[in-house]
Amino acid sequence: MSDIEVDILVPNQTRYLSLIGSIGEAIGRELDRYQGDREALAYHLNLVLTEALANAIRHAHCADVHKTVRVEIHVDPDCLCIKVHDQGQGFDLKALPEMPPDPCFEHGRGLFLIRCLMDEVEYQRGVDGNVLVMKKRLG
Amino acid sequence: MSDIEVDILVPNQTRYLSLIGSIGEAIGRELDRYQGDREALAYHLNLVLTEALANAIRHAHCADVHKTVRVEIHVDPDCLCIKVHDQGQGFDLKALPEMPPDPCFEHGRGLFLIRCLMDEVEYQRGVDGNVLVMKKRLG
Amino acid sequence: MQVEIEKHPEWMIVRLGEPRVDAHNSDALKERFQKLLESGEKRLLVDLSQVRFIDSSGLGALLSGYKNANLHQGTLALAGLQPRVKEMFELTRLNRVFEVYSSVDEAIGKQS
Amino acid sequence: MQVEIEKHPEWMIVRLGEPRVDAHNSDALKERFQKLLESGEKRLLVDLSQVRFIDSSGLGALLSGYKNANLHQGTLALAGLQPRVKEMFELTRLNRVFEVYSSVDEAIGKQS
Ligand SMILES: Nc1ncnc2c1ncn2[C@@H]1O[C@H](COP(=O)(O)OP(=O)(O)O)[C@@H](O)[C@H]1O
Ligand SMILES: Nc1ncnc2c1ncn2[C@@H]1O[C@H](COP(=O)(O)OP(=O)(O)O)[C@@H](O)[C@H]1O
Repeated sequence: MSDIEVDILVPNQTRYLSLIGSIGEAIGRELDRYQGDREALAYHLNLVLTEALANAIRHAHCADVHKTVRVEIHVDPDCLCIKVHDQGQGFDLKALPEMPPDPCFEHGRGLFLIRCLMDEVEYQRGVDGNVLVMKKRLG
Repeated sequence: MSDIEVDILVPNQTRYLSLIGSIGEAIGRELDRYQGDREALAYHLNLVLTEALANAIRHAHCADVHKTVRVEIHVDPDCLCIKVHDQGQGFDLKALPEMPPDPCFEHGRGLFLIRCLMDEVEYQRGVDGNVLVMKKRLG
Repeated sequence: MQVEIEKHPEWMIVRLGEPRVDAHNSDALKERFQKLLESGEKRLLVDLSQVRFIDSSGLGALLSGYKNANLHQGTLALAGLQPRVKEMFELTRLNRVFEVYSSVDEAIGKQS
Repeated sequence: MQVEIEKHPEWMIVRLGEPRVDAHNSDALKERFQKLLESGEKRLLVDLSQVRFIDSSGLGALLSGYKNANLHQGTLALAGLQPRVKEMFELTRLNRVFEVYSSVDEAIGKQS
């Protein structure tokens, strides 16, 4: 069990992005165990939650408003871990380029930003659903 | 199932009051279904979470830092419900006076404030633990 | 509890430097008042202008300082309450107990 | 997406009135740019000073406006980026694409 566990279920609608992002921001801002810039951490958690949730809502759940997205935020003494679950067809994270997309593309910067701002990012596919796991070291 | 469900586990330590309070505040501020003053709602949710959690930590769990407190925040279209669980000896909420305590007492204003700011407050005692249930109508 | 102390002819100004006073830091605040009163200060003016959140134990710490000041033939007054903090005093009717100034400047009689 | 439009000799200023641009409102912003360009505006200056949060789809909407402006022989420039918003442009290297002014006043050549 982690030190702090926050488990969230939210309808599959982009109007809730700001709610979940703000919860992440509140956690970042209050995380007194983090030695770095807590305001920056707060913003970055807001961003990665927003990006990952938007992907689950649109790419995995095809914007079906009757579906639900589950988000977990676990905090241990030296690591913060965010999991965003989806029940979609999945995708291959390793196949995505590590570089920022060419300026002529309007899309494709979500996972790039997540990788920039988090220390470890993994996408696990499973029969019961998939999960994007994003970790940030706090120590 | 509620529309939005946030389920939190946190160590039994007062240093986490601000974290949980801020999560409640973030939810209040982003709750676009609430017709009233959202900044006020945000502050009030921060307050009732802080009061209820502090009671669980100190009165029910006797400040034992190895225990854990569970908090649930559920949002339905017309109601926000907060549950704060404890594994203590319990107490009789109905026996507490409805009036603000006399100014000569330093304690005893937590549940008074919770009752002022929420629409329904109940304390349910059980064999597996107790729960303070606080509801706020959103409609 | 971060606190700044400033001596004025009429008041000892106690400036709370934290945005939040709750059950986590209210005991420290209470002790701080006690120490100041024991060291002979009689007129404490608590500047709450940086406090954006206060819970019932924060109110309790201020009340404890107030009662303690009275025991020492002194007083403890408040200044600079933000609107939501003020609401907490009003709901609990503690606004009737404390002498409350809109700002430190008002309390020490400066034009603002 | 709340937007205020203000005509200046050199620019059509598009002031975004929401603190957050994300996948929930970025499509509306994109359409707004499209309408302005279709109605004959050529030089859009987007004032981001009130935006404290932007995600990748917000960046995408601005990029869409920029490309569209180019197609119309016009341009789309940015002004008033808050530090964290600026960081998002830097990480994605989009700061090299847009003409960026520190403020609207700077862009329209006023002394500030
Ligand atoms: N949860 C997901 N389920 C299915 N596909 C996804 C998911 N997340 C991302 N993808 C795929 O990865 C691509 C890149 O995602 P991202 O970098 O966030 O950019 P964007 O969402 O703007 O396309 C998406 O276009 C989509 O094809
Ligand atoms: N979760 C709880 N478990 C046991 N007793 C409680 C709990 N919550 C409140 N109480 C009892 O109710 C009393 C009043 O609580 P409250 O109004 O919050 O004031 P205070 O905590 O300042 O005493 C407490 O002193 C305590 O005896």
